[in-house]
Amino acid sequence: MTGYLIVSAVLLTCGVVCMASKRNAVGVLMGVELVLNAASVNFVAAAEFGPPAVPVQVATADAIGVGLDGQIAALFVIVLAAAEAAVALAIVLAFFNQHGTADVDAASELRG
Amino acid sequence: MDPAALLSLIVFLPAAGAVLTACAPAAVARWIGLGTVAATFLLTTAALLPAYFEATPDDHGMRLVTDAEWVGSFNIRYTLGVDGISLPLVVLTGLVFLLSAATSWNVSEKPRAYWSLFLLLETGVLGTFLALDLFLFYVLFEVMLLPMYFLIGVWGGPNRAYAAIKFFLYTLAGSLLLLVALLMLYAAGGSGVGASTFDMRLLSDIARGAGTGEYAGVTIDRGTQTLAFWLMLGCFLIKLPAVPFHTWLPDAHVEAPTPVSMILAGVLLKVGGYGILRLAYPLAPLGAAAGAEIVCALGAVSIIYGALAAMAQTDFKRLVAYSSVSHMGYVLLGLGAWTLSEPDFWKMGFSGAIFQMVGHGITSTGMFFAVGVLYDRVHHREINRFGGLLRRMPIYAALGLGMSFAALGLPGLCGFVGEAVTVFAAWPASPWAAAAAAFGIILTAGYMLRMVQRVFLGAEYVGPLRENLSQLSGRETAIFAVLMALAVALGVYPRPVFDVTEPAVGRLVDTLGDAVEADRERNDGETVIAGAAE
Amino acid sequence: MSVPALLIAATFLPLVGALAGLTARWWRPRKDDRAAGFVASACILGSFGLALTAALRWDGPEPIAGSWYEIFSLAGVTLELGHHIDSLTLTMFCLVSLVASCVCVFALGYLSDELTHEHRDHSFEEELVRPGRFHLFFGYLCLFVTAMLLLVIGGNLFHVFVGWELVGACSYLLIGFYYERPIAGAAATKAFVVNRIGDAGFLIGLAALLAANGDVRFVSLFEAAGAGELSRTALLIGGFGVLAGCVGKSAQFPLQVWLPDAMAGPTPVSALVHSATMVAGGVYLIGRMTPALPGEVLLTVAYLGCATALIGAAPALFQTDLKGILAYSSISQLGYMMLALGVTGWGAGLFHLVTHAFFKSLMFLCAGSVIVACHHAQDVTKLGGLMRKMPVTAGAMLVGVIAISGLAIPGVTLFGEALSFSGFHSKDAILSHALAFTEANPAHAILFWVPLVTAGLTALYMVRLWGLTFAGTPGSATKGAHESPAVMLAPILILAGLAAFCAIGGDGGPLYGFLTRTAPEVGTFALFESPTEAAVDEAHHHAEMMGLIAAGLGAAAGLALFGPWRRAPGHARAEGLKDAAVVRWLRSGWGFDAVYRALAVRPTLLAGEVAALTDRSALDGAVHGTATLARRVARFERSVDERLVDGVVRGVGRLARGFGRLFGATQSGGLRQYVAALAACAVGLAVLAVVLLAG
Amino acid sequence: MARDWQGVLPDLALSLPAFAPELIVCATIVALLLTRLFGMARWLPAGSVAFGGSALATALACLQWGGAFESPSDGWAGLVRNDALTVYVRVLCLLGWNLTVTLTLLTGVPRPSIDPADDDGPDFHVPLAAVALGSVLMGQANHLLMLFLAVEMASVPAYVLVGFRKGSREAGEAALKYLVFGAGAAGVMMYGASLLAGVTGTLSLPALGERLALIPLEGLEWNEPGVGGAAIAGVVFILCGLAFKLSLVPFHFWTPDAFQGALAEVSGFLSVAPKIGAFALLVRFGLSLHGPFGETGDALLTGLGLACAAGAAVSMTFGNLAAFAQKDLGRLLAYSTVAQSGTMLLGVAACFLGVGRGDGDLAVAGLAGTLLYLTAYLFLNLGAFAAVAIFRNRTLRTDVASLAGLGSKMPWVAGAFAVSLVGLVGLPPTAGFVGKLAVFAAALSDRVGSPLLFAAALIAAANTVASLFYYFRPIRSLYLDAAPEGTSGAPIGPPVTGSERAYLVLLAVPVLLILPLLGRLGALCDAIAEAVL
Repeated sequence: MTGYLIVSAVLLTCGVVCMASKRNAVGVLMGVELVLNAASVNFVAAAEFGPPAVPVQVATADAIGVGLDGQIAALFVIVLAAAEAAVALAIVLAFFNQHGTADVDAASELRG
Repeated sequence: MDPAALLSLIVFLPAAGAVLTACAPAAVARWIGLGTVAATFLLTTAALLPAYFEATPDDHGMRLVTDAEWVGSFNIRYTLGVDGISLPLVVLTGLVFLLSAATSWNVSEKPRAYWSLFLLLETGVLGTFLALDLFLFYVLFEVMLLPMYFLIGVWGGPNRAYAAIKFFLYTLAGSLLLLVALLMLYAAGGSGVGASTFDMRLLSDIARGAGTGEYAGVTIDRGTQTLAFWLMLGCFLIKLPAVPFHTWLPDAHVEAPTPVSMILAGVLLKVGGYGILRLAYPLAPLGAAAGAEIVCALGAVSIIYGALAAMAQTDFKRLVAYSSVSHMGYVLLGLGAWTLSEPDFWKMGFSGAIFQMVGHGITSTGMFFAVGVLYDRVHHREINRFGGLLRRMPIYAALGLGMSFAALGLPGLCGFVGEAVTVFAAWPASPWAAAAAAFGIILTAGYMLRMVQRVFLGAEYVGPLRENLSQLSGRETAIFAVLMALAVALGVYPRPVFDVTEPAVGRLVDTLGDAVEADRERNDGETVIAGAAE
Repeated sequence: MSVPALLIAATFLPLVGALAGLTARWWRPRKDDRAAGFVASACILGSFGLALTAALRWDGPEPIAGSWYEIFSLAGVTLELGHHIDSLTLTMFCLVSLVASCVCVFALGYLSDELTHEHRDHSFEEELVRPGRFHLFFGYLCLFVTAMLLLVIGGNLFHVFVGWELVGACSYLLIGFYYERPIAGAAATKAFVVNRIGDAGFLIGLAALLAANGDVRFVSLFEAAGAGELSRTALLIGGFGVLAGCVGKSAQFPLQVWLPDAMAGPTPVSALVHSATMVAGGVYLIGRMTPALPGEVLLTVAYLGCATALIGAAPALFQTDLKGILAYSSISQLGYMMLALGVTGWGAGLFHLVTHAFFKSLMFLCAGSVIVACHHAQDVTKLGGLMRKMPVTAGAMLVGVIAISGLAIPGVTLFGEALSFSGFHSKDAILSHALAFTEANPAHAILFWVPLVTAGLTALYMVRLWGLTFAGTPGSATKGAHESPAVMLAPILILAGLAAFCAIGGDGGPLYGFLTRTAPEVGTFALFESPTEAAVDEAHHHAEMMGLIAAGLGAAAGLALFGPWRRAPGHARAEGLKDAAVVRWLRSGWGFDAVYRALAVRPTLLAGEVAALTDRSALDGAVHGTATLARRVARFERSVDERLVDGVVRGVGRLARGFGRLFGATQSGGLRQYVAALAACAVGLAVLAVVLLAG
Repeated sequence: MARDWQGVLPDLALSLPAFAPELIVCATIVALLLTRLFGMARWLPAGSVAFGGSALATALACLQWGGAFESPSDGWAGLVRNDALTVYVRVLCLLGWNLTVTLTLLTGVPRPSIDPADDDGPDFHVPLAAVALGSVLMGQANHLLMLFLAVEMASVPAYVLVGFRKGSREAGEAALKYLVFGAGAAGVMMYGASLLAGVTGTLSLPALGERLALIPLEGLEWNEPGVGGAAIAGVVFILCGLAFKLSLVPFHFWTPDAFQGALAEVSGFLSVAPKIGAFALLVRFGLSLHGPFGETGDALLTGLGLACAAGAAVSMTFGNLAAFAQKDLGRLLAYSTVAQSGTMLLGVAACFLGVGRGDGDLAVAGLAGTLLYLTAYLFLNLGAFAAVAIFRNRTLRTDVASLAGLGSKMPWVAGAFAVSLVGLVGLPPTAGFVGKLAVFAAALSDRVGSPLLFAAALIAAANTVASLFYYFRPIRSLYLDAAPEGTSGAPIGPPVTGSERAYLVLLAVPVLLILPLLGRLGALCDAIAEAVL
């Protein structure tokens, strides 16, 4: 379990750094995907392994692990990531059409 | 009429008038406005006074109490009532609004909006004086703000936006202090009991540990009372206004149109004094006992500071505004006169403060009216550019002179009684404050007479638009004469006001004294126990 | 009618006249109509009649006290209006109403130039034409009489204070009667404000006594003070407070500065208000309060009176204004009265009050007569030689001069009495009390010598006044002068008679006898020893002689300098003393005005400016500063969105840049900072939460 | 998820009726899409469909009123919770949707094109409906997955809505910013959910507290976070996601940009419906951390309450201060929503603290206060943005200065706007005051017990004063400032129609007349709060 958590943490870090450092909007969105994937890894891991280090006194067996819920959650994450990506690409396209660039730094016209 | 419904009618008749005015054609707005105000005035005098004297007071000295369930979940009730503290102010409100409405007769810009706001303001003021439920009080207290903002902001002078928002900001800051204090007391008053209450009467009982029924034994601790007292005091000091929270007042007055100034000085400032008497003291007697001396001192400071600042003004209206600061200082002085050993002097202080509020209501209304009359004619207020008005407008100047004398506290006119009584009452409590206040009369005479000399006396009017200096119209004379007559009547025979206030003030002082006494005993008891423990 | 009823009626009867005068513009719109004056005169005369009746009916030394109505009352504190009637009250009533009657009748003639729509005021460079204000004057006058009587009848200090302020206001109106003249307005304001300084003290004293005693009725105050129930502090504060009020009202040092300026009012006003009645109010009140005054206060009264007597007399020597001389003389004489009260000469002080009222109002009316005759010229250097043109006035004035100087012909007796006028008797009484006092308390010897010197000075300046005005060759302003009409002369003659003979018998005479019927007993004081009656009697002889010598010397000097045999016109005779700096200094009343302007008026105005400035800059400044600060912060905050996140998450940014360099891309920009901030905040908060919850 | 399959049918039978309004929303979405497909748009405009759907959904939601109080139940196998709070949120969100649709019909957004087949209507109304659906779902999510789904459901269409103004640079930029920030937030939240799931072994909110109670918080070392640390990090990450939806500082950056770039109608809706849902979700999530056992839950919830109080204070202050300098109405109102969220959060803080410290009264008061405030806020913000939209249609500008002198030219709109702004300040007798009072009353009720909450309430009071500055700037422009030279007298744009007026009045009436109805409303909120707790 710990291993998976570490992997997911690394993924998360990569995603965040990617979001923060990429100039291109598409790149930023890829960072988001990474973060979501980190979550997916966690979910799947949680489905497989019980909660670590919890002194389990809970009565029912299925309560120990996330079980199927985790895997379904991972699926949903993927689906939603796809949906989001679709919308995101549309918006980026629109932005590109108007600004002639997909550079997120160009998005600095709205100021108070 | 059912006496219980009378108060509701008084409070909401102007609001109804406001709605009606807003819907009516602009041409008849002023008729509806004046009619409503006049009807309200009649209600506050012809109907309220007899009903008041016929009614029997309840346990808390309140009469004509209307009580109805309103918001169950917060235990908010719709409670109105009147006692000797509020009655003079209610009558004053009716009168000042009537005179002010008469002064507003020629408002031509957006008359519908003007009159609606005007009437709404009256509802707010009357409601504030009559509400017995803290929530209701607060709501109506704030209802006064918006109309005032617009009345200053839309119909005001050149710098009106600044003045209006300044007025609003100060007062709102104050009212939020009040809100915080009220909610604290609300919570504290319900601690350990099922229901907190917003009822002033119950809360004041609880505050001095004399709650009955389900509130028996509930008290509000000293820390909460102290904090709440200072918060409430802050609110009312701003409203009053006392130095150093007064700077909104001159600006607001200078920019406000004449009728609004009359209302502001004549009535709205009184809400501050009333609030101290009705909320700050009874709801937090322990905090108040500790802070009374400061109230007294602030009063003295206001008197001197206001007078000094007035002396430096060259704008007639600003001068009168600062004189309001100074005169309201006497109210504070009286309110701060907590002489525990001499309850009679204590009562005298409160009574004097109420009287001073009434007296100032008349004189300041008159003074602002006087300024307005001039401003209407020559469109400036520069003291040094008047002169000779006693010659050009003898009736006006004579009345103005009389009003100035009333304002500077000449015996036989209403300003004197309040000043003298508050100074006398403050002496045993705080001789220094009383002495300072006594010296205030020198400064008052100084700036008033300086103004009189430059405006009314002298050989010739030296400002612009000399040809506009026409005699007072009948309407103006009537307004001014009514004020002057009242100033004389109350100055010569102030007993009616004192007679009305006395039972309420007496009751208030007794309960405050009990609260302080009980607290002292409790502390003594604790000390004894602590001593025994050692 | 009972005595109180009579006096109350007498008090309020002039109010009818006041109303008549103030409203005459409606019921008598014609300007050349004396109706208001007649009504006023009738009312005041009626008042006098009532007062006289009351005085005759009053039987006995016991004062009659009563309450009218309460202003404020609770069990432990009472403020009320009420009366306290004793011989002093009755004397004052008769005095005030009598002098007022005379003045009122005199004014019917004096103010006849106001009976027109086009009154011309010559005191302006360009002649000012205005409607006359005949009615108004009588309205004010009656109002004043009411206020004065209200003051005198007062049965408690609060009531007296009410009257006190009201007479002040009436005085304001009367001084400012010629309000077009800047000087009149300024003088009126000055008088009121200076008086208010004293009144502030009065108010404090009142507060102290009220707090100590629960009410301020004279009867109960005296009882309590006598029984030692009042604390010393209260008595001292009360006493000094009341004294402060009296100092203001009676133009005592150091508040005497307003009285000379008050001469800007019409002359009848000066005669009534500023010499005979109102300014005597302070003396009256000290007299009234004597039983409750501690020794410290009395001694202060004596010294203040002593100082005032001299301070008033010296400028009078050099004044060139007819009324100015009289005004300073009034100050000086009021000082005498105070002195007498201070040295426990209760009867003497009030005796002098009465006699002074008569002869000083007489002199003012004579001066008024001269002024009318000389077309409102009142500079003595421009007068002179009027003796022949106005013999009656001159004669009457002479009576006044002799009376005030305290001259008498010793040895010659008339009806078993030294040949003397009223002033001699009263001044004699004062001096003998002062002498007895200084003999009993040698440390206070100055209290006798100063008034003695002043007596000489009085004679000197009075003779000078008379000499410059009536003797010598006619001055420049006396052209066309003629004797005044009967309506003005009649009151002058009546007052002359009173000034001459009212004090007949001295301190054995009827007036003194009546006045002292309810005299308070002389108390015993720790601070000084009160002279016994026997000592006073003993001192009488010495004092009489010394007083006469002083007055005689003064008069002789005056006659020598300004006597009728000096033929030069007034200005030439006055010239010798014109330009010396010390003369200018004295003439300006010891320069008090300048000193006060520098030490009190300027600083107060400055304090006012400071207060206004504080408002504008400090208080408003604080508010504005807060607003500005908020706006600054807001602008700063706004830039947080776009730029400052850069700074806030600089660490993360640097990290990102590090990674970015790793990936071959270094940038910085808005949107990514948002995201970086998001991540940073999320992580930071998580860490914080862990630390707080688990740590 | 080893579930008993036999339970599915009864579960379905139970869930479906309760879910009816959501189904209607879904049906509306489908219908909207279909109109485009079959060219029905010629006789059935998308707006009408949306209106009909929203009205029907709202009506259905209202009909569910009573049942949820009596028998709260789980739906969809525990994914959603159907209780009083659910119904309340559902009604409010759907009402907000309905009102927004009405407004778009009145203001002509999206602009009807000449060719009905080319109408933008569906493009606009579908995401709008989807946001509404997401908001409603947020109010009932009872499961971490549902939580994530609901938030995404409310977010993703919102990106589209913000960018709806085709060809507008502003809108494009706003959408991009919103998108990037939102996606980041969603990622963080999802990660947090996954952490929590991993640590506790459950995704179901009700079970969360029970499991968390097993984790001892004491003895956790910060450098060895371990399980407890992961749990807390998970909670915090989820809260960050919610804070993003609530636009609380420091997760508010998107708000001003998005609201300035978007149409006022959209901004209004986005500031209301998702926020109501998110608050409900926050409460539900927060309460789920509190198991019936152990001190972990107490400590967590107390900490959460304090964090909320601090966050509230920060949000209010930053939002208000930032709003001072704004010139654009949309941006100004955006910062105002940041500040308003802060104030509302105060009630939630009181609620959490109350639960954490076992003070039931405080908890109920706090939650009820927030609910009351949200109700008021719905009308206030919708009213304000509606007025902005109507002004925009006339002046073609959205800056504060463009309002100068309109007070007398467009009295109804100006009046409604002023009422909304006054309400947002929180002045009586408007609804804003009632909400503020309820929240303050809860926060101030215990000075000694929770000084931080008390202090936050004091800060809130001070902020109310400060907010006067910017809320009254538009009012000042409307009424106090003269119309700019040259334009006076000339009417601006088409006159305000009666239906527009009616709409504004409809929004203003509840704001103004809340006081007489306060008793009922207060009791209702109390009842809901009690039911939830």
